[in-house]
Amino acid sequence: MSLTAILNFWRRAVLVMLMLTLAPCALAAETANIDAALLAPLADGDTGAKLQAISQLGQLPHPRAAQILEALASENLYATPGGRILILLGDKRAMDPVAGEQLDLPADADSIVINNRLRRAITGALAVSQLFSENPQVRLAAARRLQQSGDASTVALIAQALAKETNPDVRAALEIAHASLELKSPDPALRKHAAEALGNTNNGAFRPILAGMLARDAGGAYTEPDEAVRAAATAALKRIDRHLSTIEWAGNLFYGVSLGSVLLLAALGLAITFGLMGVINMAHGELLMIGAYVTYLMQLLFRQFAPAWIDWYVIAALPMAFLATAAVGMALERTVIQWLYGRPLETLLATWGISLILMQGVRTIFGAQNVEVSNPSWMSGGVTLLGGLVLSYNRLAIIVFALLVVFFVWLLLNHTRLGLFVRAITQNRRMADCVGVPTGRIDMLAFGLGSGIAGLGGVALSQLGNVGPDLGRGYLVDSFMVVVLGGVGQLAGTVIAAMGLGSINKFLEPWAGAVMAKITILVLIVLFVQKRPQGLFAPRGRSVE
Amino acid sequence: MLDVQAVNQYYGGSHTLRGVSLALKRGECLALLGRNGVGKTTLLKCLMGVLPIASGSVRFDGVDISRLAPHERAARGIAYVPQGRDIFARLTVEENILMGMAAKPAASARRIKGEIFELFPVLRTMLARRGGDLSGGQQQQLAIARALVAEPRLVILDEPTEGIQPSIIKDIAKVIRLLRERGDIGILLCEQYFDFARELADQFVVLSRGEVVAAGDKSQIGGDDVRRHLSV
Amino acid sequence: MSAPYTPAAPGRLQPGQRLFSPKAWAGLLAAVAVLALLPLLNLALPPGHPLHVSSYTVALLGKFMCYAMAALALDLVWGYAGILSLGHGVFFALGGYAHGMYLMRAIGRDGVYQSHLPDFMVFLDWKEYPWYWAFTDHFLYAMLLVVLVPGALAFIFGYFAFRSRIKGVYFSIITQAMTFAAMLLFFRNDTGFGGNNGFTDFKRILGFDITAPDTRAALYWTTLAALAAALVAARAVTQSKLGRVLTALRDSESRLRFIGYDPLGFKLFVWTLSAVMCGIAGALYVPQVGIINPGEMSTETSIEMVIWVATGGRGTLIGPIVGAGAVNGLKTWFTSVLPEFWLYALGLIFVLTTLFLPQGIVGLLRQLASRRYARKTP
Amino acid sequence: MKPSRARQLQELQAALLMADSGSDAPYGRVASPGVDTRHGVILYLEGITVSFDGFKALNNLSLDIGVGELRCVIGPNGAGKTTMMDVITGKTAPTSGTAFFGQNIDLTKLGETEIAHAGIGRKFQRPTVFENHSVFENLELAMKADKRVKPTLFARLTGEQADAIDSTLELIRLKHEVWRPAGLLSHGQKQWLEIGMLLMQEPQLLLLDEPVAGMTDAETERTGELLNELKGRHSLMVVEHDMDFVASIAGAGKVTVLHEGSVLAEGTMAQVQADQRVIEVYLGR
Amino acid sequence: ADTIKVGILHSLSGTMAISETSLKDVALMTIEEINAGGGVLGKQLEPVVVDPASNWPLFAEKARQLLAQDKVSVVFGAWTSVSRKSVLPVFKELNGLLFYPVQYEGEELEKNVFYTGAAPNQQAIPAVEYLMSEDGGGARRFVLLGTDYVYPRTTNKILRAFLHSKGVKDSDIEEVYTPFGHADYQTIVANIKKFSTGGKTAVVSTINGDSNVPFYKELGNAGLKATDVPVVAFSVGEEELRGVDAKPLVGHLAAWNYFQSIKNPVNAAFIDKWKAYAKAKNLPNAATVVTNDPMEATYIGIHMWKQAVEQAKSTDVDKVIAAMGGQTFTAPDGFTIQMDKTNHHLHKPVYIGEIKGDGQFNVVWKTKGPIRAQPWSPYIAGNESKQGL
Ligand SMILES: Nc1ncnc2c1ncn2[C@@H]1O[C@H](COP(=O)(O)OP(=O)(O)OP(=O)(O)O)[C@@H](O)[C@H]1O
Ligand SMILES: Nc1ncnc2c1ncn2[C@@H]1O[C@H](COP(=O)(O)OP(=O)(O)OP(=O)(O)O)[C@@H](O)[C@H]1O
Ligand SMILES: [Mg+2]
Ligand SMILES: [Mg+2]
Repeated sequence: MSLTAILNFWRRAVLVMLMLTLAPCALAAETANIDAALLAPLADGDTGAKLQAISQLGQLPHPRAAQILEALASENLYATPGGRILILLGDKRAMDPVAGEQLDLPADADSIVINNRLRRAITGALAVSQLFSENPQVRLAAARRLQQSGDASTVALIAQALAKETNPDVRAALEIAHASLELKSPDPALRKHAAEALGNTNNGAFRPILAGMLARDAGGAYTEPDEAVRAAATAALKRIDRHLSTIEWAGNLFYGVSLGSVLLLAALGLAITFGLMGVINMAHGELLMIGAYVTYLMQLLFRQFAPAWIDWYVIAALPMAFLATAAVGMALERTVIQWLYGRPLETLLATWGISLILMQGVRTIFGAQNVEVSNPSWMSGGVTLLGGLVLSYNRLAIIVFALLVVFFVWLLLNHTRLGLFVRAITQNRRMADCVGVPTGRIDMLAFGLGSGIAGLGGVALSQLGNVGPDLGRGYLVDSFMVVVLGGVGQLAGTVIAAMGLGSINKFLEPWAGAVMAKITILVLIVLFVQKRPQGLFAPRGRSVE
Repeated sequence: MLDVQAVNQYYGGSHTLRGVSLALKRGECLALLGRNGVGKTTLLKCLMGVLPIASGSVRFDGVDISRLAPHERAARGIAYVPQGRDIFARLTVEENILMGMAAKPAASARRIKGEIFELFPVLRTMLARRGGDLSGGQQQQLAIARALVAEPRLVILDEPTEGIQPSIIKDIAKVIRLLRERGDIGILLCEQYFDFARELADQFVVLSRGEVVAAGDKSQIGGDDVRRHLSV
Repeated sequence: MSAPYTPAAPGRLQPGQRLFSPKAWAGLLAAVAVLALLPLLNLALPPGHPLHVSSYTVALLGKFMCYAMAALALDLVWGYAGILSLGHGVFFALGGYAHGMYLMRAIGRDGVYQSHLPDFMVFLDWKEYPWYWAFTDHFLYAMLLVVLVPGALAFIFGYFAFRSRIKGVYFSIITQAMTFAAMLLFFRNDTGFGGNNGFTDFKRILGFDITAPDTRAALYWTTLAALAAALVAARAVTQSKLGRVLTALRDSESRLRFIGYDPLGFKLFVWTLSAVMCGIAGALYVPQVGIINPGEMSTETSIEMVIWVATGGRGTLIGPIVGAGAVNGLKTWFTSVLPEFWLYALGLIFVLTTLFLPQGIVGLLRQLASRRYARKTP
Repeated sequence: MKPSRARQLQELQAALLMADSGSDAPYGRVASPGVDTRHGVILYLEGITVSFDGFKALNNLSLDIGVGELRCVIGPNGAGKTTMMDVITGKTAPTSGTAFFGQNIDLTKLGETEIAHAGIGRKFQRPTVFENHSVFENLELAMKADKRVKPTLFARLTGEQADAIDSTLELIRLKHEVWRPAGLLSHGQKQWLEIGMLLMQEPQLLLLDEPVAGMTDAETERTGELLNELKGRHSLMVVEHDMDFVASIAGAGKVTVLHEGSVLAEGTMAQVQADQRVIEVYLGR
Repeated sequence: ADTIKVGILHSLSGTMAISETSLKDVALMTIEEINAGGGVLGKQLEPVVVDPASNWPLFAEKARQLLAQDKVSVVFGAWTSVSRKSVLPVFKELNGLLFYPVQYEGEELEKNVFYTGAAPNQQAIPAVEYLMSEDGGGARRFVLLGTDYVYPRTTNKILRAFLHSKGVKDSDIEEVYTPFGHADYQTIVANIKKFSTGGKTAVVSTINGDSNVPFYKELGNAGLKATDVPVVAFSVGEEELRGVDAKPLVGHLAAWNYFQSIKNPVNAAFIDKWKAYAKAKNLPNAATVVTNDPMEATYIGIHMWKQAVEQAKSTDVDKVIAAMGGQTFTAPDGFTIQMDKTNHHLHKPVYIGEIKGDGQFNVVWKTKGPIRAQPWSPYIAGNESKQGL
């Protein structure tokens, strides 16, 4: 049983319960019965007929009407060859909405196919009925949807709803919805008011309507005849535009920071294995990849054994990915890399070989194709700020996570002796040995740590993009750039470089385009290194020689 | 406490140490003398375990340590001041000194004991400076400090006075004397500064072309035999 | 990044002494002779003949020799001057593109759209050649570009990088940035080099049918001659006092300044020389493989070049040639016999080479030779 | 033993002299724009301050060295002696102050390479040689020649140059190690090799930072002799902590004592050794 | 020889392995099927698999090896246009035969190649027509979003010309390109959102390979639903969706000539065969294998070649080419499709599907029957005169 099915089941169950509790007050509505003939076009009508049926269902004040629409939207409405319409309740159980009885889903019943047009119609239809829902949240969402619809036929309904509405948020939303319809009113004062109201929303969605008022027709006459209304529309447009540019700016900043966190997570492990230990670790990308595949495996495990906890598989994947990649890293260190210290360029060759092997290994085990890793529900979607800027939860989670990992690394490196020992070893392996550092063990631990961090990065990356054998290659160059730009061996430098690269990229992209932005960034890196030949935080003085 | 028997060492084809034997007792200072390039540093490296020996044995407190890694020897209480200082250039002075205590458990290696700064006051003022930025002499002082904070039972010093100002050389001599007087530490001192060595040594060994050509106690150190092996 | 790297054999040669030992000369000439013979065996003998060499083999070897030349060029900067370039692909590709421009124009009106413009330009509605395509219909001018374009890019890039004293990994990484940026640039259709398809479907070179066996043979011989010349030139440079300055540069650049050498000039010289050599290799490569596209500028390609050098033996000149041949030969072989598992084999070989042949294949051979020598003269 | 050493020294002197006079011959094009030493001074340091993040390694240091003078500089560890040499050779840019080579060459405006061309050579405190190059190659690289790219590419070792290398090898006693990589030499041998490299450079001003550190007494003595020979024809600045050695080369010449980045005392060895402040901060009681 | 050698030239490593590996497997399956049915001309087929490793010059080398060394009678392979372009000269020079199974940008016709994938008019144009239709949402503004290389550039050029012909103004078309392997679509999605406030908007995506997943994830999380701004993609099929959580994508579209969800007996058999093969060969993730358009095209190609060989009674390239024209085959896409006599492309039906939560497609629109390919798009000036070979 898949995740969707479970969720749907619960949604369904809650809905049914709701219906039952509402049943007494909806008694009056019971009279208007759901008619099989009304539903028939859903099964075999053409699009027009289906649209009509949906619209009728939307106006039907029957609780099951909404249920039918919802089922249709989520592809849970079935039809038998005989034209009987059934709502799938989950687990092969179905309900006949006409009779209201439950039965087993007949084997020959088929899900009713809908397309985007129908889907849109369903949302619209549901919105109208939802305007009168008990739940203010539902009402609010419905009102918001109606703001954009511009369907004049709803104006009476909105007015009706507005009259009853007590919740201030919903009222405000309804007023805007009303205003957007008022724009079509013949009364200039109403139109002016509407334009002002729309301007106050700061919502870019109203821009075209307002701009439309200022447009001229072929004869040179304004669409909006009234001077004062036009002035109001102009002011409203300005206001919206100002707001939009604020949003854009804030958006770029957020996108920059979020891209920066991704780069940071991709690079942090390398900051240890390469920055601190001096291993030109070409297999770094593959360690990221392993982290991502561990996430995938955890998801499979959860689906199999703990479907109720599926939303938390990512959390569980963190320690597992850390341990798994750390183990791989330590194994590599002991078998290959430990013989190559002091010959950094040879590490390039060997780790390149390792990366080929790891990549092909994953292809053999999991196939060359990507595997599916889905965002847990708490990481899907986003929060809307400033009325238009969507900060998606997975990005937010990754920013927070990146900061946590940086903190963790910082703690380990600066508040345990490990960091000191690692730095001492890379600077003078022999002397570190002489003062009593068990170099072999420290190397192994440090490489394991770097690899483990890469694994954590892999978990994060799995939430944003592909999980496939090539995952690592895409991040390899970027990771090296970040580490080098920050100054090899400088944690703070790595953080700043990642954030800097991310932000510059995102501020460049809107006007240069993604391709030129990327090229520009690379050129900037080349130029920057001219100014700071040892990276951002380069130690200076005698000690560097 | 230290007993070296017939140690041979080769660099590729060249036979650098030829059957070197020496013994050092607790509370004594042994001076290792010899011209440039005779193998003094090589011998000390073999004792520390930085270089493997081809044959022979090195025993410390009666245990054969000739196959142990340097850090295992450090853990047994051997500290080393190498020729050329080998400061961790990009660690701060403080971190360099902390590294000296690497062989100790972490809990007892958090703080640096103040005594060391009495001997080398400059280091206290430069704790935050990077080791590599120090002047040559300061680095040498740091190297000695790093060895002493380990509270070793055997100190191996390879030309500790190189590049150090005269007044501090006197101080270092004082410290070595002090350590020797404590009686529980062995000191192996390789030194070109003859007067310094003579002043501190209880025993001496002269190397020439990788062989022990003369050995004896304090009283014999000024003898012609020794001088002959030290002049060009 | 100054790896404690010791040349496989200490330079026993007195400075200013001959280029190769007589034995080495003999070996070199023999190798060239054998390689030169192969196309003849292909042209002269019928396919059934036991000594017949298939045209596939000849084409393959021709390609490998181009790779070998690129590896040789890389060894000059990496093995001797210690400058690790992770961006040599860009020089290779630029040389290839420069020659490719000529080859595209040599197609004439035989393209799909029968225009005087290359197909991709017709397709983009371009009516004229952009300015940078001017004169590329002249072979000699194109050859000049083959040398000048990679050379100029290397010179400018090198000048700024070396002047700022960018070293070690920092240099490596910005060369990577350079090639990556170039790749993205060449991927764009608007850049005027055919986007990611690059140039292909060449018809003729200097009026000869490019697919004719004897044209192929001629290209092969040209490549062989170029490779041999490059080897001798590289050897001459590394055996000169300048070669010793380069290795000194690799080990301790600042010390070199204090005795009066300005590293900038030396680095720039060898860097540019290497880029030009690489560009020539690229130019020879294009007519033989029949395509040049931005893939050659990908970071992977450049890293692979480094791997050829390392596998063959860094700082030995002959090593990179051997390495390029060996790695690519194995790749060719593995991709046919072990199509699904060849990456394991190749990866394993890289790992084992580093672990057990730190001086590469040539280092191993030298070691074996000196051991034999030692046994003979106890 | 003695006579042969004397002969070597003579040979070396001869080589150096030849180079001095024959400025037209093979190296014509490198010839530095002539150091103007009309006032008899080869090096002026005037108010030099070097500070590292606020710490003043040199503090308003003024010092000058005459043509042909052998100047000993002593001072406590960290006094700024090496930093001073760094400033002279262009490794460190002074925060303020001027440094002139002769009357006319402003050292603060030149890079390391140009300064070396102008005629200043340096031996570092820690021996720094090209570890992967043989002893011979180290000397060859250091040898005075046109050190630009093209001449270097086509350089051929002339008989004279080979001889000069040979006699230097003799002098630094590394004849039997000619083809060993310098990295494999012992510490003392590296010291000698670096001195040899310095001599091959034939500079007008030689800066020697602790030349005898790690040498045996006998070798120290030999070095002293060598420096004494060079005195007069070349100008030298020697930094050492070995007082006996300093006394032996300073003779009646001036010794400068640095302390905390500026000159603490200056005078003959005897005067300086008697100075209470010097005893306090440097010599110890 | 008692076998007929058949070359399979698909990348099994490198960036393209993700798409091409399954084509190799389908090809092997088809060959096995043919062999089980008695082979061709009474001989068994012997597949020669090589790995060109997503490296274009290596494609040329391997093609030469297959033709010159291994002497294969036909090669099935290549995915990207550049790999096809790279091997073309080799096929022409050695007079080999290549079957190319992937939709591409057209503007090409070679005697030695049979194109079993779609030309732009068999995929892109119907898709945009659909988006403009009432059912498709009546889009009036278009974002043409692609990876910066030839296929997207060409397709978008054709689409732009097509949109012009439908009266769409340039100000209502936005062309956006991203580099290969681009993984950060935040800005682009934000821009699409902004652009869509200007009127009914649809996105035509020619994003290549690995970039699709980050794009769709971003789209989903930014709250752009298919009902607001539908995205139609030409490179996203069942195989690609296997690697994605398809739920946020529901309602977005793809245009192909085949979907696994098409219901007919031929397709059912094809799917079963593939599933059984995957299980028998223990392919990775055998339990979840799917079929897709290029796989079907590969399958058709091999069968048609077999028919042509049998008709020509020879594997001789020229004879087979001559026999190929007019071959018909009852394909899993539900029609008996035909190889065009003159342009070496298949007549194919076009389907538009909406993504479902399970990674399959709902067919929401289809052509009445197979349509003829126009490799030379009439929307590109100068192509009018070009038709067949
Ligand atoms: N790594 C090495 N490989 C080969 N030979 C070496 C190596 N290190 C030192 N040698 C040689 O071994 C001999 C002994 O060197 P060692 O450093 O032990 O001398 P030393 O007595 O310490 O001299 P010094 O007084 O100059 O420090 C020298 O001839 C030196 O050239
Ligand atoms: N880059 C730097 N950053 C901070 N301090 C520095 C730096 N370089 C030098 N110093 C400090 O400057 C002072 C002068 O150092 P210098 O090396 O010149 O001393 P010195 O006189 O040569 O000493 P010694 O006799 O020990 O060689 C020292 O205290 C040193 O720590
Ligand atoms: Mg020594
Ligand atoms: Mg000093």
